[in-house]
Amino acid sequence: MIVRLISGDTPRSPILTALLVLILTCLAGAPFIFEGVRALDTAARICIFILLVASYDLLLGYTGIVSFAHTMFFGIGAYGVALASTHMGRGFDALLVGSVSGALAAIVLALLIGLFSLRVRAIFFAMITLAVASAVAVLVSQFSNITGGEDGLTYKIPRVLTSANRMGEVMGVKFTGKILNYYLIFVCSLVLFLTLLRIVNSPFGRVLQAIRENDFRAEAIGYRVVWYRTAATCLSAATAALAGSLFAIWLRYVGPDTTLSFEIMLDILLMVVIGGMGTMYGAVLGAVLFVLAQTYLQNLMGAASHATEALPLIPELVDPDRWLMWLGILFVLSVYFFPTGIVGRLRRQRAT
Amino acid sequence: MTQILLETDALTVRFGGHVAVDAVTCKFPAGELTAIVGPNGAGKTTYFNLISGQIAASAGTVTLKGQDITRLGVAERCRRGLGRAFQLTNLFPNLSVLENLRLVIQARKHQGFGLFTMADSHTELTAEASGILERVRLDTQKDQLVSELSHGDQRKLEVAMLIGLDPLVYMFDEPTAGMSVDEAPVILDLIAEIKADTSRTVLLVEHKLDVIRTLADRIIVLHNGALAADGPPAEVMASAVVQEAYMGKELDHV
Amino acid sequence: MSAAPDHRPTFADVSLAERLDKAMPFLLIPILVVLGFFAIGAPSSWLTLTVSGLAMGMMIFIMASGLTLVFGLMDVINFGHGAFVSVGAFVGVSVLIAFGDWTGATSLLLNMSAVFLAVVAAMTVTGALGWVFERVIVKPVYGAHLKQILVTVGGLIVIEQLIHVIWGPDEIFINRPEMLKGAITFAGAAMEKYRLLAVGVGAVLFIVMRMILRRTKIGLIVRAGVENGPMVEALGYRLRMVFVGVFIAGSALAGLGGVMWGLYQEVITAGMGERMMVLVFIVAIIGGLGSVEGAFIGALLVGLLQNYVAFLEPKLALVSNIALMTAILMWRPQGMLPVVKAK
Amino acid sequence: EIRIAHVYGKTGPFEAYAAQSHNGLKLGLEYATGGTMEINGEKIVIIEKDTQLKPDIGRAQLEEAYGDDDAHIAVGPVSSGVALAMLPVAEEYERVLIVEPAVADSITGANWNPYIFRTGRNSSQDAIANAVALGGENVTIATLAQDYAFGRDGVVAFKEALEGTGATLAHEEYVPTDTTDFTAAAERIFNAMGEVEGEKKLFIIWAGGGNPMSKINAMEPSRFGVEIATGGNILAALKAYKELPGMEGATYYYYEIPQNPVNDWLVKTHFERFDSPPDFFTAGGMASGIAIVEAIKKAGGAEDTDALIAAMEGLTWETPKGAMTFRPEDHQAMQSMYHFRTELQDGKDYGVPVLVREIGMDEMKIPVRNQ
Amino acid sequence: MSDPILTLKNVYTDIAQYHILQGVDLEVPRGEVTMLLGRNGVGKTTTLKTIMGQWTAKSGEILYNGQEMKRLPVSARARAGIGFVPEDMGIFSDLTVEENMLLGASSGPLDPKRKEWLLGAFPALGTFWNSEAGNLSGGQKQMLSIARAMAEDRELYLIDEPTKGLAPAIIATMANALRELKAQGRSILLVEQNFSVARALGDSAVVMDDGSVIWTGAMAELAENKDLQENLMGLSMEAH
Ligand SMILES: Nc1ncnc2c1ncn2[C@@H]1O[C@H](COP(=O)(O)OP(=O)(O)OP(=O)(O)O)[C@@H](O)[C@H]1O
Ligand SMILES: Nc1ncnc2c1ncn2[C@@H]1O[C@H](COP(=O)(O)OP(=O)(O)OP(=O)(O)O)[C@@H](O)[C@H]1O
Ligand SMILES: [Mg+2]
Ligand SMILES: [Mg+2]
Repeated sequence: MIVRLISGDTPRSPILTALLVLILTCLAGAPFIFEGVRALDTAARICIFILLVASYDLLLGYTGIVSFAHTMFFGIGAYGVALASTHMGRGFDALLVGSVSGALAAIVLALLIGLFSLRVRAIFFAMITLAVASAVAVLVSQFSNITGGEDGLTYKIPRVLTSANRMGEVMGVKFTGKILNYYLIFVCSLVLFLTLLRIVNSPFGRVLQAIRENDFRAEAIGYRVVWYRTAATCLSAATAALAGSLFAIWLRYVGPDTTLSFEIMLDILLMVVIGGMGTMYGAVLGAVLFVLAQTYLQNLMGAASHATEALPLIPELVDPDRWLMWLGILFVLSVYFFPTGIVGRLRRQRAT
Repeated sequence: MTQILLETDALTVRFGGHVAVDAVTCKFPAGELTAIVGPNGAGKTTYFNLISGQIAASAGTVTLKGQDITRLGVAERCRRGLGRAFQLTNLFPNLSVLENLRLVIQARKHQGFGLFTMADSHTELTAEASGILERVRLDTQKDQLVSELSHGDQRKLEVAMLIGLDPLVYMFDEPTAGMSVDEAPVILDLIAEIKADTSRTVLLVEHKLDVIRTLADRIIVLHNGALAADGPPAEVMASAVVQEAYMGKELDHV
Repeated sequence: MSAAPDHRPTFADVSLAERLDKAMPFLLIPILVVLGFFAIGAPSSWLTLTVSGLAMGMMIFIMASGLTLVFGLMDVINFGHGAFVSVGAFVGVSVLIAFGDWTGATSLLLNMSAVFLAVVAAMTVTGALGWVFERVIVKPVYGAHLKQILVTVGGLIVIEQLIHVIWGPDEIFINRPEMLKGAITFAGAAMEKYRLLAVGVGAVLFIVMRMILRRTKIGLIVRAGVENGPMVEALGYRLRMVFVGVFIAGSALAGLGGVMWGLYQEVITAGMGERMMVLVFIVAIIGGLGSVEGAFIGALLVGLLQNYVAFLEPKLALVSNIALMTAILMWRPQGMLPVVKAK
Repeated sequence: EIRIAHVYGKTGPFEAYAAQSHNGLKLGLEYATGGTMEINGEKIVIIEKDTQLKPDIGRAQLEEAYGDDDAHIAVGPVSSGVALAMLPVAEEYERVLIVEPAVADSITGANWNPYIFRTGRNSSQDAIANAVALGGENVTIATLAQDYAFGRDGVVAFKEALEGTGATLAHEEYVPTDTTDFTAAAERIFNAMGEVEGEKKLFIIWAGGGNPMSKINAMEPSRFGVEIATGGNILAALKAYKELPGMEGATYYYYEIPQNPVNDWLVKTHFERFDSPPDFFTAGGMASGIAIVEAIKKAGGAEDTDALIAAMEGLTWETPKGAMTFRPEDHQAMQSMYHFRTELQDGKDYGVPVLVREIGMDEMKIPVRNQ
Repeated sequence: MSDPILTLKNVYTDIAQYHILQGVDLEVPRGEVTMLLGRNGVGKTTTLKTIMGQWTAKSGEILYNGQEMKRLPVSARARAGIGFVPEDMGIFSDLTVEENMLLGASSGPLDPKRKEWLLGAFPALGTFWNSEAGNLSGGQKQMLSIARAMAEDRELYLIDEPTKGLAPAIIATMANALRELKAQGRSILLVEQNFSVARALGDSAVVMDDGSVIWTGAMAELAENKDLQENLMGLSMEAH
């Protein structure tokens, strides 16, 4: 049963299995296991990023397409919900309409971009998506009467999903709409993640892998590579858009910086690479690690700089204000230490 | 008269000014093995590329079973029955041997767009793939990654994939190149077996004359892109053009 | 010795259209300038826009030249290039501030000496930084684009943060040397003096780079080394040294670009180089990887087009670069004058 | 104890502004409590939160400040985008958020809620002050602004305010935010202004990087009789004003302009502590610090948010910029602005803004837009 | 004859965790063609790569002109006068034929006389002098690889299966070119599957099996003796 649920794609490493179970448990019980708004926010963010990174892995790890436009699709989903909620008023219908139309818009755009990949080389395609994504970000800030420009959009979601909705106590924790909202996100992410897992283990997924390995030969044995690439791009875009919708529901705010920026694109890239490309489970580990680091690194550094106060130079380097520098170092080191990602490393360990 | 499976009519390609294949007109009937010989750079591989669609023709047509396929893409031609093995091995290196072959059979059965079934639940593909691997004696290595295979085994897989595709037209480009004396016979036997099927046709590019002598029903000679000779092996091998342009003087007499 | 039997392949004539197609990239700029003239109408505006567009193109070229070596030839996607531009600007500006007397004097000689010193200092520092960068960050990831992106972005962040540590978080304003302020007016058109300097520097750089790459085997060694490093070594070349050298040269050129750009902007921030990266990549791509001529033409096209479009329809200025890149890649998928084929 | 959370972009592109704002806040609290850092015997605790200049993080940090750290009042942030994302959190947690120094009109406009106060100036105040400073009979003005909400709103407010002054607006030019070459924009402006008679001014509204002023100046607008004008800025940016002696405009703060005891203390203390004059955002930070202390004193404690709001509405308090008042309708602090002219002074490597005239808060009709 | 130009003594080479060469001993006499023979996968290519330095010898001695080379980097060995034609040809496919040849002459410009000589042997290269090497036919690439190694005068040439993919006529001219090199006093270590080429060119022969040398002697002796061939290489080479 469980094996069918994960489409026969077992983790193939005891440590990895343990980690995944741990993560799943923590996320499933987050409101009850951890205290405070920060923790819940982090858990929600992790769920959403797992989904987002997994959808990118479908593109990068399985199909071998390097695209920098992934945040664009994420943003489209987020703006879909935001715009629907602004214009239709708060309500579940707005969330639904927003998510669906966001996903559809993402598919249409992905189709256009996918067709573009017909003509240009992989690395140029990457650069084109980079340029397109930055152009979209600029356009969003330009059409400020629709999108709220740089300032973004703030809107309301159904009251049932906000902390104003108090539903009594469960296991000593005040069960509010916010927790309900969290579970909405958790369940949606889980279902979509399992769907992605099924897709990469389907006959279609195998063709994608073949294309990644050798697109020339894939074409020569009768697969129309462009169609598959386009289909993968569309699927991945639609999933990213849905992740964006969830993010919008959680945050109740969208803006170019939170959904469209190149920085997020790089974060996604890093999560895929740290986790392990082409493994799906890598997305889980990468997202968990990175979001945790992003959230708590600064606090950690604060503590470290406090502890090293007496020493020369060191407190300055671990000053919380320099956390970006350590993030940069993290970028470099993670590529060194996990050339095949954490999942690759764990699986190899078992093999030898 | 047997059916003409493949036909090229005045097939030409130019690279800049260089005419690499020059108006080659040729018919390939079913049940025959045609060897294509010619000096280096004569256009043999390019001729294959034109037939299988890897490069676009500047002029002329390719006809498969009476249908003009000149404007079709590589994948489409393959789906209609043109199968090709490559001069340099050209596989999916980080997938297993079995998976390589399953992909081929899956392609033939048009199952690539199955999104929500599990690939491993398609046992009929696995069964057929295993059968073919046994025929080329690769069944013991079927779970190994292709990149871990030895050169000779990769060549065998190359042939196995063409068999899995089960095309109407088989095209081999120097299948035994770099293969040692004890490995080559396995491949040659397989080719002979395919040739025995009268609904198929085989095209073979080779430089080794003894291979050609044993297998070919007919030889065509390409020279500077053009068709220089076409006929039964003995006749073609004896012709002055082939002697002079292709074989040169026998090594031992230099 | 006995010659092999000679096979003369058949050669047909190359048509005029094909020959014209080859020369086309070089004709684009004159064509654009003429089109601009008719679209703009007012000759003085057209002259101003054309000269300043060309000058802007030159400055972009200076920044892109290093990338043409590192990205185009060596096939390394180096986002750190942006950080080198910034470092170059900060070092150069620090020198200029230190030589405030020289830059403040109304003597062209003193002014230019100060600028020259700033350029030398900036190129030395960024070159050295490039050396460290290559050894520590880039060396393990040759040939792996994705990892290059990640590690060089990591490097970019670290260098930008170090700029904050060393020079503080404030943006630094700098005034140009006295003699480079203001403009020369000619036929109703104003041409900034500084831009004329940029034209000179860009042109000299272009010629020198072209000569070095034409006359020496360095370009060949790098291109061959990217494709098959062990073979290049087996032919007797010390590939590592060549790679390191080229990387240092590319970084030093980024430093030069930084000084030029900083003096143009008259305000420098740690993120200034990063912001130019997309544009610089666009130039390297539309020019064709590894091609100095291509990058040169590409940069001038970008500069001119930006100015013309911004004058005619400011709203479109935003997308003019991307439209240009898309159009050129549709026309020539490998860029205008590719020396290296994109993978 | 009284917990005050400063939620601001400590790291990221506006690091410099953030530091100023934070120093200002601390100095303000110190000044208003007479150095004790206690109000009615309760200790003030400052909690710092870094938004990293990202709206989603800002929002999470504010939630954490209110929810986990139980802060009574929050102050910040630098960026308008981040501020807008934070506004609903204040409403949800029913705690006061003092916005400083983000400027977007909509913070105290369309997106306002009763828990929001702003000590910083808003875009309208800037625009209107500049209109008052620049406008006059027989004056023709062209504007150059960034093509996004901040720029366009600024021009709209400026245009409205200009109507009363007798000046005419001849041309509006918008360029993309990341523009580095202003030749085309300048040519368009010169073409539009060339024929016009009388006094001609080009008003530049620009935020963040890029430096259109000196670039356009290098194209010698004087050929067409056009003078450049712009608002005030941080000290570092005033270097660019050196090229433009005599230029006029309106500014929010320059440390030598306001003459009052609070500013005297600020300048003196700042020189002592940091060996530099207080800057643009230091003054604002200090104003918010003093406002907090005054409000808590008036409300008799920080626990009861409703009381705090009631105390703050209409509150008038002393700041480095003189008296400010939170107007009850939208909680925007009304304050003076300064009409300046740049001068070159010995020993200063920047164009010094010298006071021409203080524009009092009554002189500027700042629209209320939160209905 | 003087001392051998190249001597391998008890060389061991590992690739990853596999032990490939297990004590190779061989000598290349100065001014002679030495054939390196053996079935597929016995380690011939690995031996050449170990000499060139592309694989590192774990132990043993590699003496070139009497000097130990084991510690030298690849490029230094090449500069010491070793030319190399690898099994996979190592063509720089993005470069033109001309540029490939220029790189072949690593210590200076391409000598016009030498160029003429090589184009005489391989006229196809002259025809496609300015074309991209990647577009050449399989056999033409092989010719380029050989010509590139000879673009400059080297003392010792290591050549790995140069005849694969070549048409018979070209094989003959290539053999001639190698003979001319030998006549100029150059030494050659040649790996070859085509026995008639081996017989026509070889002075001495070294036969490998399973990572070590199992027979060394005169080529003529091996060519005469069919039983010996069958013993050493599994099959009589004449048969194929
Ligand atoms: N893409 C291409 N661009 C330019 N020229 C090409 C291209 N492909 C092939 N050629 C040229 O066409 C000619 C024929 O090449 P082809 O590979 O067909 O030869 P071949 O007969 O297979 O030779 P070989 O026996 O050496 O493999 C060669 O001269 C080659 O240089
Ligand atoms: N990169 C590698 N990794 C692992 N094993 C290798 C590698 N390269 C070669 N081998 C193994 O080393 C052994 C010797 O290979 P080598 O290429 O030297 O043989 P060879 O004698 O040149 O054969 P051939 O005649 O086929 O060229 C083979 O068994 C091969 O499988
Ligand atoms: Mg061929
Ligand atoms: Mg070998």
